Amino acid sequence: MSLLKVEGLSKHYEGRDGIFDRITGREKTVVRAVNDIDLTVEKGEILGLIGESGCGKSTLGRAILRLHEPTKGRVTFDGAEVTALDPAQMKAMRRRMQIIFQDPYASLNPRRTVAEIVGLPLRLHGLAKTDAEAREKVAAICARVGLKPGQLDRYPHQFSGGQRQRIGIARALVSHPEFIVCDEPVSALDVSIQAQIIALLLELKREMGLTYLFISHDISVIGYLADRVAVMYLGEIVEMGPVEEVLANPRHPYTQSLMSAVPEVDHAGRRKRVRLTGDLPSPLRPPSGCKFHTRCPLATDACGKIVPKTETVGPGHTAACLRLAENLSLLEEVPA
Amino acid sequence: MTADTPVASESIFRRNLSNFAANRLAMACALIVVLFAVMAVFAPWIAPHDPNETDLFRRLQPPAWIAGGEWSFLLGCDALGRDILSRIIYGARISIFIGLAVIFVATTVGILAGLAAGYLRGWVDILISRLVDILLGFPYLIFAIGLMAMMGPGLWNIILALAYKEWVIPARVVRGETLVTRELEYVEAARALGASRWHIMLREILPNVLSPVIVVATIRMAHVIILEASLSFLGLGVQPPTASWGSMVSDGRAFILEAWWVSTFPGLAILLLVLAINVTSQGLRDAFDPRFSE
Amino acid sequence: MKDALLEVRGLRTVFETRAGRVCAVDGVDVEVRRGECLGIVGESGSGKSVTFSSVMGLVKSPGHIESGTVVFDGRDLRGLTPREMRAVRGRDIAMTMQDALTALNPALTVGEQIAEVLEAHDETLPARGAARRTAIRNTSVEMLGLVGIPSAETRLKQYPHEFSGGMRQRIMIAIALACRPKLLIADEPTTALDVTIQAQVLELISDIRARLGMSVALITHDLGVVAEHCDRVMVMYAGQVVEEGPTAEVIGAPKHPYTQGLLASIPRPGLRGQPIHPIEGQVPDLIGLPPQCRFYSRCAHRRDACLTPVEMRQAGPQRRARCILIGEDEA
Amino acid sequence: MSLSKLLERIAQLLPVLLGVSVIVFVMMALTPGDPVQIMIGDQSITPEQEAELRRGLGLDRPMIERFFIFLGNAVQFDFGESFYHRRPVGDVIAERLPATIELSLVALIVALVTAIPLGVLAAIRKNSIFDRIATVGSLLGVSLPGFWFGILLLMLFAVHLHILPVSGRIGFDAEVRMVTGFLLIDTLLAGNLRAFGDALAHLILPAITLGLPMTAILMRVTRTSMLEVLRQDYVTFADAKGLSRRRVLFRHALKNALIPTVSVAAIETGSLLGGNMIVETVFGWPGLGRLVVESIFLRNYPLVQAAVLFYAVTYVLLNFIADLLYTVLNPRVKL
Amino acid sequence: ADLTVGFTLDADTLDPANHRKRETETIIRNMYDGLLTRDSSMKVVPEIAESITQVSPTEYDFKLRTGVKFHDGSDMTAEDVKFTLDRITKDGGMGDGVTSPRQGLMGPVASVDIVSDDTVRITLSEPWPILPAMLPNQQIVSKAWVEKVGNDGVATSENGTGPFKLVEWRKGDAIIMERFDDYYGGAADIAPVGKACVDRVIFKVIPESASRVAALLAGDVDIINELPPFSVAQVKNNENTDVLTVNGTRSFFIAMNMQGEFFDDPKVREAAAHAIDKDLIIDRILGGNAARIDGILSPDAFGSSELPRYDYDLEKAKALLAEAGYPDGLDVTMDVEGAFKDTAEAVASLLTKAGIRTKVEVGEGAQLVDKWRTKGAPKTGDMYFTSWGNGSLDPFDIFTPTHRTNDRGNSAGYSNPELDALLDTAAVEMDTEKRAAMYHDAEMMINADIPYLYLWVPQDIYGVSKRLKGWKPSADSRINLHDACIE
Ligand SMILES: Nc1ncnc2c1ncn2[C@@H]1O[C@H](COP(=O)(O)OP(=O)(O)OP(=O)(O)O)[C@@H](O)[C@H]1O
Ligand SMILES: Nc1ncnc2c1ncn2[C@@H]1O[C@H](COP(=O)(O)OP(=O)(O)OP(=O)(O)O)[C@@H](O)[C@H]1O
Ligand SMILES: [Mg+2]
Ligand SMILES: [Mg+2]
Repeated sequence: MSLLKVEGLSKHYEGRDGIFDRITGREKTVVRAVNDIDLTVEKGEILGLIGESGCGKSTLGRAILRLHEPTKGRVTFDGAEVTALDPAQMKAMRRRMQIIFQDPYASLNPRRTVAEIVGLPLRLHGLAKTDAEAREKVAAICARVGLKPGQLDRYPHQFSGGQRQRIGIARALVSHPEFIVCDEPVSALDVSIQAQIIALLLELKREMGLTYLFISHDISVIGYLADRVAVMYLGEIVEMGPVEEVLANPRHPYTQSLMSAVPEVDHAGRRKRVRLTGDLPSPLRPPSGCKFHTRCPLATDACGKIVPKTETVGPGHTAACLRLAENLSLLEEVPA
Repeated sequence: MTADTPVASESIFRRNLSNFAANRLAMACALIVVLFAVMAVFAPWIAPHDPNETDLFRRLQPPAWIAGGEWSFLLGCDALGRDILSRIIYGARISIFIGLAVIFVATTVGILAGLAAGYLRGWVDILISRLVDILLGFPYLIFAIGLMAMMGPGLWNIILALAYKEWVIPARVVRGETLVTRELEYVEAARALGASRWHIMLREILPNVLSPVIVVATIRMAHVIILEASLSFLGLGVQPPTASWGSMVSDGRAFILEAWWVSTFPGLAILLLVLAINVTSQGLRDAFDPRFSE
Repeated sequence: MKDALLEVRGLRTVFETRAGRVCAVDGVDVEVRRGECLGIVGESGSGKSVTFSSVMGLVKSPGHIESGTVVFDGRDLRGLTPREMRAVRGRDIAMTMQDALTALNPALTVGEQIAEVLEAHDETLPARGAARRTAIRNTSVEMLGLVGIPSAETRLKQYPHEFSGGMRQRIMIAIALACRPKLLIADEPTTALDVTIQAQVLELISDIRARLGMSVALITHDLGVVAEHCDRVMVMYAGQVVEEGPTAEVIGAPKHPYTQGLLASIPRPGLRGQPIHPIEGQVPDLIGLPPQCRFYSRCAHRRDACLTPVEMRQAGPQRRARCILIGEDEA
Repeated sequence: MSLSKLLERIAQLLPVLLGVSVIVFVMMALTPGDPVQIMIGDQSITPEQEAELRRGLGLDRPMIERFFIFLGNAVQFDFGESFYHRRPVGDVIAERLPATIELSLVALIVALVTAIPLGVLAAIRKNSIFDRIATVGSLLGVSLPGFWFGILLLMLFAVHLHILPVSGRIGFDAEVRMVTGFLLIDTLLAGNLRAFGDALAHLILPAITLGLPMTAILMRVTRTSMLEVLRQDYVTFADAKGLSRRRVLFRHALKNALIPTVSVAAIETGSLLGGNMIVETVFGWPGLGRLVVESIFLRNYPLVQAAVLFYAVTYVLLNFIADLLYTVLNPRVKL
Repeated sequence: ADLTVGFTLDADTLDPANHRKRETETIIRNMYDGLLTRDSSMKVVPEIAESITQVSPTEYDFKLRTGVKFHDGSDMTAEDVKFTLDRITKDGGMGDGVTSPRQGLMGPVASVDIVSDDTVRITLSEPWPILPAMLPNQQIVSKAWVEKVGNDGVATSENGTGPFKLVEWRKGDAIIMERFDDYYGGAADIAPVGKACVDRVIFKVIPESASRVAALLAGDVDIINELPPFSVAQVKNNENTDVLTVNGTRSFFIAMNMQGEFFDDPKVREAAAHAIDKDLIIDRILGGNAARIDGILSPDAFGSSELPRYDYDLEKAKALLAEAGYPDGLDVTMDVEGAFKDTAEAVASLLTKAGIRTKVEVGEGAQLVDKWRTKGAPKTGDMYFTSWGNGSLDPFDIFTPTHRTNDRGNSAGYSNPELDALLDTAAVEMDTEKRAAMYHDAEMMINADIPYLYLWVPQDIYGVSKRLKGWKPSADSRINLHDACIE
């Protein structure tokens, strides 16, 4: 059985409109940030989630943890239906599911010391009987993420971005969770620091047997550390599968263009670019049919009308595109 | 400025305080405020005379340095022959007490209301925000006068009358800050860890919205002191013979042509204290709001 | 080198802060040649932006340029009066800012923000009246067209918030290019953008560079971007240049341990399953740095000799690096 | 602005006005003191006559009934009859209003006209002598108790120097036909420059007394927000474009910096209108504020209720105007 | 020439029948004349009436002057007089079911009839000797005009028979009047007779007393009312200004709650009476501008007489307190309105010295009235520093309300059936001498009971510019500008 199972999960944000709009029956503005998503995460694996800014990655991560109450759908964790738990059960569940945030500055309360921040989960869940025990546990986990004992009584502003991210990781880990949503934990960091954090996260996973949902917009990062990858576009998953498979043989035109856009050190020469015109459409008024059709170089008239179904295109590899059968590829190397 | 080496466990609060201490003008003014406070507390030991001792033969006696004055009545006497200096010293008690009490009540209520509105949103927010709108739509003085008329005179009633509307200001500030803060990731982190609403509001959000509130509170305290004086001016001040600076100015204004000292000295006292509080609060803001520090 | 358009020597820019004196740029030499694209990479805070703000004369209090020369197209920019400097900015050297979201004035229409550069610098415009207005309009429309914004006529009347992030970045480029500058300083033009948009913008800059024959200084911390778009690259660390040379050479065979570490830190799908080797430690605080190799604390090859000031050394025909290993390597 | 947003605005006004009405009504009703007793004073009266008087004022009905009568009439803009003036309260307020509004507006304009340039100057010459003087000046401005300051001004300029009149709105040499009720405008309309000068002379001291704290506050706000704006990237970018300093400061920086100034000005204008009874008392200014305070003491309920409603409407309107101004200053804000 | 009066309050309305304020009346009476008026010694004399005859105890005939014109040029007739008085005295007399708030001032008037073209008769339902004293307060309006303009018109415009006509009313600011050239001349008993002397008269509203004094010193105004006693010296010392005073009609006194805890004991009340040094306060705080009283009546009032004094005697006061069982003194509060805070505090400090430790509580007028004028309902306070105006200078007006059991102004809660009976008979006694004697007896009674501490009657103090000639203040606080001239 999968550790985490997400079925038909949707999260819609309702716009604030005036009473007169309501009276006159004007349509409500709804942001369909996450739309009818199914996915599973096996114990011990890393599922990478990739997509452009605003496509709903963070929303999906938060909806799974019920940090934002899902509009629709079901989340099952280790057999328990998370979306149906009462507040007390939910609180207990929170110990087992954690999150690491993108912004190392905003995710730590500037008025609390490291010891307080990291010790908070212990206090909330009564995981330490005495203050001394709590402190000991905090010190242990901090040491594990690479913070020195002398730094425990400092405040977040006295740390660099990378160190702050370590504090955030320690906080997520101190209650010994099984599953962690990593919401772009390295995006804000410099390359050299980013590598440190990635290495740390991988080590911790191995040691503690963790499972990650790893959100990133950097295909290189996902390609490096994830076992499976899900590609999101406008609140929907357009392609999902084992990382090697998807990277080697991307089937959805969006995945393909995403990959071709990544500048890579190794490709010192010029590559042929898949040039996507235009920007991500507003989730307020998503396009009809296949949501990618407005930017897709392969789009036909049918794409604007028919919503593509998710199809299996290989072992554990699914994609949703009307032209899958044609086996088209946008990617081709320009001969050097 | 010399480089200050970071202390091992330096909180933001302490860092801000040390920023503040570096601002010499603000420190001087904070000192003045403290001096006024000391004066208020130790009034009985400092004041040269009983502030309520009337002596009709000293009616409107001028300050010492003017012909007819006496050094033992340094700033002269009021219409009932009471020593103005002593009354100013005792008056500090009332002005500072009213200022502190009003601000304390208003800030406490305002913080709770603002936190609830900003964090809980929904009908709580609607209710509080509407109430705030309604109270803001009321002209302050009319509201205070109306309340004073309703509740009758008395120190506590003055405090209530001023606090009834004063809480709106911290409430608005806190609500605004809370709306911003509640979206920050560390609040979300606390929620992800299973923290309750109370924990989040009081332990995570509150400390972070406190510094704007402190700044606003000091500014408003200066304002409240003037407002109390205005109430006295309109005849709704503290009860005689208690000296309040406002009532001293107000009573003395009738004599301004023939005995300027009766209202001028308490007026200067108000000016000085309010000025000192304002400068202090500005220093606090500069120190506590990193956007203004260089 | 005679075809240098911009030549900066020994630039030193400091900030007097409460905590102390921050030497953000310390003895930096920069050379941008005509028509080339120079990439500047380095970690956050390494002084990339400050270096080029100094070139533009835009360092704001509490910072100031302490020493160094800035020669642009044969003129010593540091000797110019503020008024003369203003004539250079926008006309000869243009700059795009790190964050397009905040660099466009939210209160002015895009049209006005383009028009005002033309107003300020374009001497080819008719003197006044309707003709001038039409000319400005036409140029504005042309510029928006150049950066690929359709229906420019109507777009000119809109405000920045009515555009997406990528479009704003492009508008900023259009503004910068309006007077056909000789040098474009592009400060992280794509950091805030998604990969697909980033690709669009970078290609746009490359295209225009080719078309207008201008030089570009491209600031970024993405080595991939540099690899794909720049002729030469300059690596900065803690306020100093640590390595410099043709892109392919530097990336292919980095000389400085920092550059090496940087390249080794990049996670690549190709390295799946293998551990990456991050540079340990972190960038030093710029306040009160001892006169030694700034990478000392993080360097795997550090030795006592590194505790003295280290100069840039020639590391190849076109290459230089700031490391004592350079000479030894060769030897 | 769309019609629906406008309607929404008006809809938002209603709960505020209703709330204000309820509060003022309850407050007045709970306030001890009987209007009839106050009115009779020391004069002799028989119980029958007293009852008749009470009936005449409508005070014989129970409170709840009175409140609904008041509400019912108020929606038709009928606020009842002032106990003392024996005329519709609306008329009485309308007569006093121009004086209050004229004084407030002049104070506001003086405040804006002095505060904004000073604030800008202080910001661009940060830490200069000028900045310091302006800062100290503005702190003094907010720290002076208005009533005391007014009396001092009066003593100095009217009594000792004798260069400005002591009280009132205008002298009696000129006959001015009231058209708008604003003397500055009416005298100009009549082409009577001497009367205009006279009206202006009467305005100076009250306007300064009233406007000083506001000037001080607005100056500080402008300075602060200007400093904030000058730090923004778009100002640096404007500099990078090689624009003239004037253009950078006024077109790019000031337009954005004025946003907080506008909102503070709106709030402060509300308090100008509501708080000027003290200035009106000191300078014998025939405005509404003084009338309202007197009316509270005399338990002249209809006048107090109507005046408070008026203040609330003005406050909401001012905020509305400020919102409109926002949209001009900041296109991101949509109504 | 213009004459400007710096005046404390604006008129509420210009309708002579529709107001209750003395200040309003003061302004109105420069534009409207009444049947009767008072001369500067407060004697009631005919004004529009030519003569007055008391036909019976309840009937008075007024013969009207001829040739009296309203400002609109029409002649004043008996019809107008009847209309005016009906409008005031009849229930719903003002039309639309509205009764004049001045109805109470006209006592038991039953009807007003036109006897002949120039004679009007007022009939009372019971004898009321003070009718002539009350009539100067009612001004004659034109029936035709009132019916034409309606109550709203009467409130904001005027058509009187007085020496001045309205030019402009700047609400809250000033009332400007100009001379009425067809004026009939005013009361024949008050010289000079004829048109007014000045061209224009302006009542300029300056509520703040320091500002009012400043305006006078600055030469902006020629007369100011309510000159504060402490400013007297300054105005006198100024070379261009002077001070005029006139005996007032308002008696100040302190009510002691005779139903309360302390003051139910006559000894305590007597102690209080001995504790107050009235002369000192009159001298020091009121600048000597007040007349000491030992009973409720002003020395100028009808029926006032010499009374035994309770001299200032601290020792005696203390002794009396001790006798009453308070050897260590007692603690009481004294309510007072803000305007009299000063004097109340001075009095309180004297009481305190004698052992009656008095705390002054300043209250708002409206609330104090509620608290102290309870018409017999139980009271809560100890002392009430208050006053009662006696514009008619007739004892009935002040004695009855303040001393009759459970009457409106009986704040002391005093009850003496003997006195009640005496006051009731005095009220309707038509023989002047007998009436005076009755009031003397009444004064002697209360002098023994000491329900109140009678203090003083302050003078009305006016500041005037020396340019002003021919004007004298009047005790009923009317500012009659008919006679005033400006040099
Ligand atoms: N609280 C909210 N209320 C309304 N809309 C929201 C809210 N949070 C997110 N959205 C909208 O939902 C959509 C998805 O947002 P989300 O933050 O999940 O994107 P993302 O993929 O995480 O983007 P990024 O890479 O920038 O973090 C966006 O259009 C966003 O504007
Ligand atoms: N206004 C300032 N006050 C004080 N220090 C400053 C200021 N601006 C820059 N610095 C310092 O100068 C150094 C270099 O900054 P700079 O902005 O050039 O870095 P960067 O390389 O552009 O980094 P990034 O990639 O984050 O843009 C930083 O360490 C910073 O602390
Ligand atoms: Mg996100
Ligand atoms: Mg930068």
